[in-house]
Amino acid sequence: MKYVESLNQALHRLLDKDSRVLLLGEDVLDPYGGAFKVSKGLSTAFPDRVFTMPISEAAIVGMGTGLAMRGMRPVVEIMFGDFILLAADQIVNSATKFPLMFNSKISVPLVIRVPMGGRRGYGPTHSQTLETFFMNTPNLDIIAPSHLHDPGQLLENAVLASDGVTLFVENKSLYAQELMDINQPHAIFEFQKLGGSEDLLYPTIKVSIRDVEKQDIVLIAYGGMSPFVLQAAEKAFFEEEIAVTCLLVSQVKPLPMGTLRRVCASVGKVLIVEESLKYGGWGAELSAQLHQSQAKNSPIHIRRIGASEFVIPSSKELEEKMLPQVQDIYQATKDLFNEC
Amino acid sequence: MKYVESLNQALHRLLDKDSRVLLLGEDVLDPYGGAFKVSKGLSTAFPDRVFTMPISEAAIVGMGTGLAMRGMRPVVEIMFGDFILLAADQIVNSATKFPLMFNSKISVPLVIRVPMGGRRGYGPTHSQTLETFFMNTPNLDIIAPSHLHDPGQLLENAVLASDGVTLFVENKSLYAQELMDINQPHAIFEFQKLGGSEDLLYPTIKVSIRDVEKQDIVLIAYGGMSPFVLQAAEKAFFEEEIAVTCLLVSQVKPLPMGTLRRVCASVGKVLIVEESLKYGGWGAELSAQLHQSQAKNSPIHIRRIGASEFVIPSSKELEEKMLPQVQDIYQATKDLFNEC
Amino acid sequence: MLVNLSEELYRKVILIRLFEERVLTLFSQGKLSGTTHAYIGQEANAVGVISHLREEDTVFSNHRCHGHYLAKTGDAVGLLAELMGKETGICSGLGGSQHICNRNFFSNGIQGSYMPIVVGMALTEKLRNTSAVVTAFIGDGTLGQGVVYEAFNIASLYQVPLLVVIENNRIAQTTPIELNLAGSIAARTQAFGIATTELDTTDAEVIFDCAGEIIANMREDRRPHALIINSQRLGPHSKGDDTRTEEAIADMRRLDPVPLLEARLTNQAREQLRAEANEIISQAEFLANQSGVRSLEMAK
Amino acid sequence: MLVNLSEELYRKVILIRLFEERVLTLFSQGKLSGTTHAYIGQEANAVGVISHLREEDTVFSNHRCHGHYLAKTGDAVGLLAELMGKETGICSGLGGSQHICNRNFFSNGIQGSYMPIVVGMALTEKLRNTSAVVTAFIGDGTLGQGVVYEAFNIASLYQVPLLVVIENNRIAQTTPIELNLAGSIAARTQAFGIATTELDTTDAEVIFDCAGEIIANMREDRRPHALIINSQRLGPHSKGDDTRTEEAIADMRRLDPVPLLEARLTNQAREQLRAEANEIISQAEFLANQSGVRSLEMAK
Ligand SMILES: Cc1ncc(C[n+]2csc(CCOP(=O)(O)OP(=O)(O)O)c2C)c(N)n1
Ligand SMILES: Cc1ncc(C[n+]2csc(CCOP(=O)(O)OP(=O)(O)O)c2C)c(N)n1
Ligand SMILES: [Mg+2]
Ligand SMILES: [Mg+2]
Repeated sequence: MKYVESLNQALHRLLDKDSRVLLLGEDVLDPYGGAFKVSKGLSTAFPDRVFTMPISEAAIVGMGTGLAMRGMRPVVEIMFGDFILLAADQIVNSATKFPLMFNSKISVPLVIRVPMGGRRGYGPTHSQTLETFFMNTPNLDIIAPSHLHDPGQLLENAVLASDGVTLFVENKSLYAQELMDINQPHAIFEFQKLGGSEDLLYPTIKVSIRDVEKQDIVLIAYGGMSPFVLQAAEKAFFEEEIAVTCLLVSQVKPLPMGTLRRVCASVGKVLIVEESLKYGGWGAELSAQLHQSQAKNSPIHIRRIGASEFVIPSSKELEEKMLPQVQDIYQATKDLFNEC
Repeated sequence: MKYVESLNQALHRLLDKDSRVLLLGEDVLDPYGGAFKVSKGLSTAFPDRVFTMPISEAAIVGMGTGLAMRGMRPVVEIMFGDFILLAADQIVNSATKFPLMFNSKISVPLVIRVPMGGRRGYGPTHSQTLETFFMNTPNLDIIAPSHLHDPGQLLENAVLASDGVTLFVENKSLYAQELMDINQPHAIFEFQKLGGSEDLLYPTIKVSIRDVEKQDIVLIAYGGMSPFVLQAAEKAFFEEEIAVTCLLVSQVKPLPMGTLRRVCASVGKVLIVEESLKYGGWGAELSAQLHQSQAKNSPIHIRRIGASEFVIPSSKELEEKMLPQVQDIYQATKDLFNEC
Repeated sequence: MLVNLSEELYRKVILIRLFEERVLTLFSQGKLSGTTHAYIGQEANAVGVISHLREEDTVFSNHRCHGHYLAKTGDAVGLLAELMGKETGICSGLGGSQHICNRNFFSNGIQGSYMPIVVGMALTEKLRNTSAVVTAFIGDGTLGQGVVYEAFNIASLYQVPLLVVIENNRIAQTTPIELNLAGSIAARTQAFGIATTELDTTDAEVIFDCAGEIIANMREDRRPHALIINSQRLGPHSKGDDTRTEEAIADMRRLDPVPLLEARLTNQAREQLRAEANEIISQAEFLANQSGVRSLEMAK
Repeated sequence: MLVNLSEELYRKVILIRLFEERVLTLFSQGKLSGTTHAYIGQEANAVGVISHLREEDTVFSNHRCHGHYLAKTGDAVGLLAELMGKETGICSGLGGSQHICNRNFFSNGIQGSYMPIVVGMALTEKLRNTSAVVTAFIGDGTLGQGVVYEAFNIASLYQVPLLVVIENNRIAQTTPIELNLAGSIAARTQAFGIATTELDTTDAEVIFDCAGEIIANMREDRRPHALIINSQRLGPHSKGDDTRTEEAIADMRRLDPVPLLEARLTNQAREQLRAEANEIISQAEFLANQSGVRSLEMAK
């Protein structure tokens, strides 16, 4: 099953099983079914519960907030995640703030779906990874399934099992990707689903080189970077015999630090990989927390890779130079292995 | 001279000496002169170049962008920094992006003044420190003078010496504060202005305990936290004989890493203090970079203090529990001193 | 429905007026801190409209929300305690003057930001086939905010039972409407296909009658409506920040809704209702002073 | 001014039409990647309006900007190279189809976001006492964005020489105007006090005449103006994403601005101008293919 199908089916299930679930977004009606087809078929099956919206991103999020405050379970689709900044005030100063400032008198169970990421040649305003903008928003969950997760299940969790605001990040480059079944044996990797009380709904997938005991380096990544880190891990192992363990996080915020710390502490070398800007990005907080968690005599060496401080060029060739590639991750892995 | 006077006089000078300088903002006209009086007197002295604006924060920033693209040097005032998120799209997807995506064919010399910070009992939507939201915006400078800086001079630099977009952060709690003249001898501290090529316009002030050679801990802070860290440093020295060096940064982004690294590397213990949310805040990137800069056998131990993950309560007593206080900094300094 | 309409409206109007005056006094005595935005002069709007609302009808208000809140709930105790930052406050001191929430009443301090939120709330009422209406209060200055028009458009497209009360006091903080607003307010709401009524009065009874008809219709036809009330802010924007001339304000005072209603009451009724209101407020102050501050422990 | 108006307008219209068709072909052949938004069917708008603009007049456009750009600059070479991501592209491949900048021409891909920016630009012209006008093109769907109204309001308050051309093709991506827009477009701009002209035509000459008068006036009176042009998008929104029926589109084709102009030309003029346009485009394609990709080295 493809990533996009998993999400689409989950929305069908959600609308089917819970009458509080509603869908709002631009161009979501059939036959179009949304710019990336995640909403395909929904308006046909549930004509009264799928609402096409004008080009009004702030109002789309605001409407979702109002519906949620009155007991609905709205899922709003932002056509391109780049447009989420139009709703930044709505997210920070209303949706997430109301439950806190109103002393928990109300809840806002709202899911905001944001297709993020580049690699499609859409250029500077249609390719960004902007969820990191919201890293210091209290009371906001940021969730981003990889192709090793069950994206549909995670979406269901966000819609029904969470009572708060969720920014649900779908990397555009994953939509057409076949999901990887981590319960099937794999030629190179072995998989383990990690999670405790802090990340129950949104597990982290641990990927290690099959039948290899040693672990030299931990790569931490999420969402659209997942296929890249797996390839880099494979390459590092076969070309350099570096044993890389990948942690594919789905709970981008709050960081599942318990889970991550346990793995990182024992390995001691960590490379954080993200598609968003490295500067002030996701890895910054993660690095700061990992640093602070170092035990007295076992230091952790942390490095980060992310997009460069620039716009995302339209030209495919130039875009590649901006965003982290397999080769970059592989190189940084080697460097870290040799450096510390 | 008070912080607010320094800014106000700088605006007078700017309008006086450069006809490209314009001022836009809500309620900036005399006799009111802006909510915090930074714009006082300007509309009287320069009636044709001070523009009162409707309650349209996105458009205020957008207008500034358009004026700047046509060769003006606009300074726009956002009444409360909390409203800057209404202009997030304007800042990220237009003002800062144009010079990059248009291949440097144009420049956008725009200064956006944002009064940030709490401690006035204004509550959840009028007390925040939101500049950290923009930490991962390429091509944006974030500047925040402390009361040891010359705020007016820094504002002049941002308006005339920079050709890019500057988010100029004024902590509301500093407005009424008397500026400290670092060239005057001080009973307890000695001062040094640091800066190299990367932070020429916006220096860092180094504050050490007078006549004390040893340095136990470096406190790094900016803007509104500056009076607090100085008090904590004083307390730590007199009560615990911990010699604290404070680095008061004014160039919040890009971080003046050369300057900071030099001081931190030699001391080895760093406490980063910020008024914005610790989680995903300014200190996250700073910590990540300091960590990565550690030399082989001289580790740096980094700790962070910031606002809690919550809203800023209206009640003064509750607000105090949310925001970092002298006691918190003092305690964290002691802990770090004893811990590592 | 009401025994004596003038008396019933006055009961609420005078409670709001005296409450706001007490709040300003407490501020000037240093017994309150933070901020407040007095509703003085506009009481007739809140009372005239909200008197028609039921428990299940939602009201969303702005920075100048005390009047709306008192008209909807009568809860002076919770409001004053909230202003004082006390545990017994409506939001236990977290929200303060402009961020309150009690049952179906809400307010927020970001101008205009809740307009799409009320559209979502009104859509819920429509989907659930209730007869409830959602009412939002905004000021003339807030018509500068773009999201307001996004909300107008969607409210009209989906025909939701949203009443937008635009309190046009011809000023925003210190800026007169001429410098803030081009064109006309009524033309703006109408341009989005929203039925619009404009009132030029500070008479609570006139507002009451007009709002009654609008709201009764909305319970049937489930459509949005805009009610523009041209009125006067008689006090400062917040506290002590009035840049208008004494004369200008004196002029407005001739339309003060309080004496306007009082002229229709017996001396006895007036005195009694004033006394009752004062008693409620004093009691609220007493209770708020009794209350402590809630505990809050958070990592920094 | 022009020897033969029909010919001069057709020269530009046909360049845009053939350029856009070539772009779609290149996409279908896999020779272009990323995205594009064909201006096919709306060429008369760009040509009719922009033919009156001078070098110093600024144009700000949106995702569907190729036609506006070609009408303003005639620069097919730079545009095609930009679409191909080449170094010789207008922005050396950084911007691509919807983010271009050349002298006083700009476009951006966030709908509506540049409306306050053009107000700032137009204010600059006013302050500098030039006679330049600033023109912004937006679509009907973009009237959903709140910031557009913030800009209308300020443009009107400060009376800046901003011409807002609203190209109403009655569709936004796949959504018909009835589902996106309540009330009326002209009522909206007028509600903000902006003089408004509405045209129901795809005839470049009619648009030319009307725009000429508006722009000439604006050079004198320095006031904002809205020009609504009801027109037709004959191609897909982007490429191959048209959800409308064949019949609906065939119906619209009767108003195709190209044959409308061609009917006024001699066969010879028509063929010659077509040939010239094709030549320009082929030359542009040739040059773009010659160009390399710029270097870019950045830390990750
Ligand atoms: C988004 C935003 N911008 C600015 C402010 C600051 N502010 C608070 S009230 C006010 C004036 C509001 O005017 P109006 O809407 O007419 O309401 P009134 O105060 O007259 O009741 C302003 C500018 C704010 N709270 N929110
Ligand atoms: C803020 C924003 N929201 C959504 C989009 C995606 N989008 C691009 S074009 C378009 C439709 C625009 O419709 P209209 O303004 O009528 O212009 P047209 O395409 O008809 O020329 C949409 C929704 C966008 N680019 N920007
Ligand atoms: Mg007002
Ligand atoms: Mg359209």
